[in-house]
Amino acid sequence: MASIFEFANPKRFMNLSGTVLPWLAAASALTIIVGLYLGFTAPPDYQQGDTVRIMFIHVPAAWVAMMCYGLMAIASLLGLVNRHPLADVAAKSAAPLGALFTALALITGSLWGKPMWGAYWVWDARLTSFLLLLFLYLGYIALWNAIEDETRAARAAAILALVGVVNLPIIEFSVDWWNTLHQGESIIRSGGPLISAVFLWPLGLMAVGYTTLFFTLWMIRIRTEIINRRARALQLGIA
Amino acid sequence: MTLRSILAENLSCIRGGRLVFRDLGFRVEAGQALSLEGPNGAGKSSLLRMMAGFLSPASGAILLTSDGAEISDGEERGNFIGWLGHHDAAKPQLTPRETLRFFAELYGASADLDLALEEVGLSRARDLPCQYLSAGQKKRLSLARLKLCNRPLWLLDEPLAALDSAGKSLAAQFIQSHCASGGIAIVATHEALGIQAARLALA
Amino acid sequence: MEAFFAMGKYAAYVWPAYGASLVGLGLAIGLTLAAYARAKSRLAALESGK
Amino acid sequence: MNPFSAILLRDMRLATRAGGSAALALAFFAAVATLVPLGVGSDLHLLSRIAGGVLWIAAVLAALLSLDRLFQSDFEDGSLDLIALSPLSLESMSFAKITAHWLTTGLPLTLLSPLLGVLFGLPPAGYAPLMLSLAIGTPAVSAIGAIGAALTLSIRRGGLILPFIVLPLLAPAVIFGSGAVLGALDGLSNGAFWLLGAFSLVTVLLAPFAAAAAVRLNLAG
Repeated sequence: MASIFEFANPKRFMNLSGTVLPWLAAASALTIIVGLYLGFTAPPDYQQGDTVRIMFIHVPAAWVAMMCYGLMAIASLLGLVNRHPLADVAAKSAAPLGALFTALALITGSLWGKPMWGAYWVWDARLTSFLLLLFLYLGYIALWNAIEDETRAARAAAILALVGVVNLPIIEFSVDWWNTLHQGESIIRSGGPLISAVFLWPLGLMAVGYTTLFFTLWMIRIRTEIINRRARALQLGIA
Repeated sequence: MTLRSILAENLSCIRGGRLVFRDLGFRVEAGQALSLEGPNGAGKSSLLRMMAGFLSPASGAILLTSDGAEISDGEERGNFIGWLGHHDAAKPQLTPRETLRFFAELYGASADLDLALEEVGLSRARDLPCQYLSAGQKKRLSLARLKLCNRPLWLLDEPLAALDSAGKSLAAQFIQSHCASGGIAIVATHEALGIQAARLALA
Repeated sequence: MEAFFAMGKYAAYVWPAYGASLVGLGLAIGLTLAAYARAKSRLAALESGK
Repeated sequence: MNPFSAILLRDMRLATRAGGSAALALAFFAAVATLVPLGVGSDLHLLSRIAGGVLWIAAVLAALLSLDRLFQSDFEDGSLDLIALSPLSLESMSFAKITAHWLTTGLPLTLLSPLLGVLFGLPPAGYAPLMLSLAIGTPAVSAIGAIGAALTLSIRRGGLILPFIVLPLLAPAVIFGSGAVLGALDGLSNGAFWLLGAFSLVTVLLAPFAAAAAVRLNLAG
C-alpha cells in the first residue's frame, strides 16, 4: 500500500536519524562556537574594518539558503517520480528553514553593505536574487497551505519547486544582466581570493556550523511531521 | 478496437488520507451493465474515477481486454471511456449546438449534431446559451454528448439525477442500446436503472 | 572590552547583524524543538491511551 | 477540425464573448497605465524613462488577472475530465490554452501599448521597440502564468495566490522586456531582445509539460 500510511512508521529513517542527530547537533554547536571565537579574534579587514565580521554569518546563511532549495527540489523530484511520501515530508519541512536562512542572508547582507552604500537596501545583484529566492520559498509555502488535500498539495508544491529550480539560474543571470545595466559591477565581494587566510578559518567553520545546524533542524522537523501523521492515523483509527 | 471485458481485482482506494474501500473486485463482459449501489461516501464516484484512470488505486489492478490486447495502463484505458460526471460540462455562454460541436471535434467524432439534439429533445433550445437551460436539459445535453463521442466503455455517475420521468426512460434506453451494440456500462446510481444489470454494493 | 563592543565604529551594523541571526536561529531551534516535544507527547498519550 | 484547434477556438470564443476576460485585461492594462502618472506626476521626461517598465508591469498584471480561470472553469464544470479522456494530450491542451490566452490577452495588449506610450510621452521612436518587446515577451507571461493557473486550479480563491507564486519566475521577462525598451531608447543594443526571445521560447516549450503535470495531479483529487 504505497499510501499515506505506509510511512506512518518509517522505521529505517527514524532509527537512522535517531542515532545521527546527537552527533550532528554537537558538531554544529562546536563549529559555530569555535567559528565565532576565531571570527571575533581575527584582526579587522584593512578595507572594510570590522564590518567584515558580518561576512561570517552572511555567507553561510546565503549558502544554506541556496543548498536548501536544491535539496527541496531533489526531494520534490523523488516525491513526484516514485511517490514516496517521506520525500514530500522532507520537502515540506525544509521550506520554512530555507525561507529563514534566506531572510537572514538578506538582513545581514544589507547591514554589511550599509556602511559602503549609505542605504539599508541597494538593488545589488546578489541581494536582489536572494529577495526573489525568498519569494520562491514563500510562494512554495503559500501553495502548500492553500490546498487542503495533503497529497495533492505535496505534488503541486513539488512541481512549483522543480519549475523554480529550473528557473533559478535564469533569474540569477537576468538579475546580474539587469544589475550591469543599471549600476555597474556588484559591490559585495563575498568569496574568492580577496579573503585573507585569517578570515578563511572562521568563514569555513561557520559554513560547516550553519550547514550542520540546518540538517539537525531539518531532521527534527521531519521526525516531528512523521510522528504527527502517526498520531493522526491513530486518532482516525486506521493505522 | 472492440471491447471484450473489464476486470478489477482487489482494488483499494485512499482519498484525502481516508480509506474509501478495500478488496473490491468484479468483471463485466461486453454487452453487460453493472450498477454500483451504496450510501453517499461509499466510494462510487471514486471507483468510477479510478476506472477512468484519473485516480490510481492504492492496491489492486484494473485490466481491460479488447480484441487480443490486454491494457492495464490507466491513461491508455482512457481512449475507451465515455464519461458522464456529476457536472454537465456545459459552458453558460455556449449554446447546446456549439457545445456538441466542440466535443465532436475534440473526440474526432463526425456526427449529425441536429439529429443528436433532436434525440434528447433539445432541438428547440438548440441556439439558446446553456445558462438558460434547466438542470434536466443540461443532463440531456450530456447524454447526447456521451452517445456522440461513441466510446465502448461508459462510466456514468448518477445519470438519472435531475431528469424527469421522460428523461429517465431516455437515459435507460440509451444505456440499453449501448449495451445491445456490444458496449459496457458501469453506472453509479441511487435509483433503479430500469434495465437488466448486474449489481455491486459498495458498503 | 570597550573597544571590542565598539567594533571599530561599526558597532551599529555588526551587532544588529549578529543579533538578528541569533534571534532568527534561536527562534528556529526553539520552535522546532517545541513542536517535536509536543508531537512526541501527543503520540505517547495516544499510544498509551489506546 | 482537429482537437487542438477545437480547444483553441473555443477558449478564444469564451474569452472574447461578453463577460470574457479579454476585454477586462485590456481595460485593466489601460487603467494601470493611466493611474501611474497620477501617482508619479506629469513630468513627461521622467514618464518617458519609466514608460517601458510601467507598461511592461501593467501588461504582466493584466495577463495574470485573466489567467486564474484558464483551467479552473473547465475543472469546475467537468470539462477537464472529458478533455483528459479525449485523444488530445493534456500537454497539447495546455499549449492550446496558452496560445488562446496569448491571442486574446498578450497580443491585444501589445497592439494597444503605443497608444498608452503616448500618455507617457514615449518618443515615437520608442513605439516599435515597446511593441516588439511585448510581442516577444508576453508569450512567456502566458506560459508561466498557465503553470501557476494549473497549480492553483483546486484552490477556490486561486486568483490571489497565482501572481504570488509566479512573481519570481516572471522577473526575467520584466527585466529583459523593459531593458529592451530602455536600451532601444538610449540607442545601445544590449541584446535584450535576443535574451527575451530565448526566455520566451524556453518557457513556452516547457510550460505545457509542467501545466499538464499539475492538471493531472488535480484530476486525481
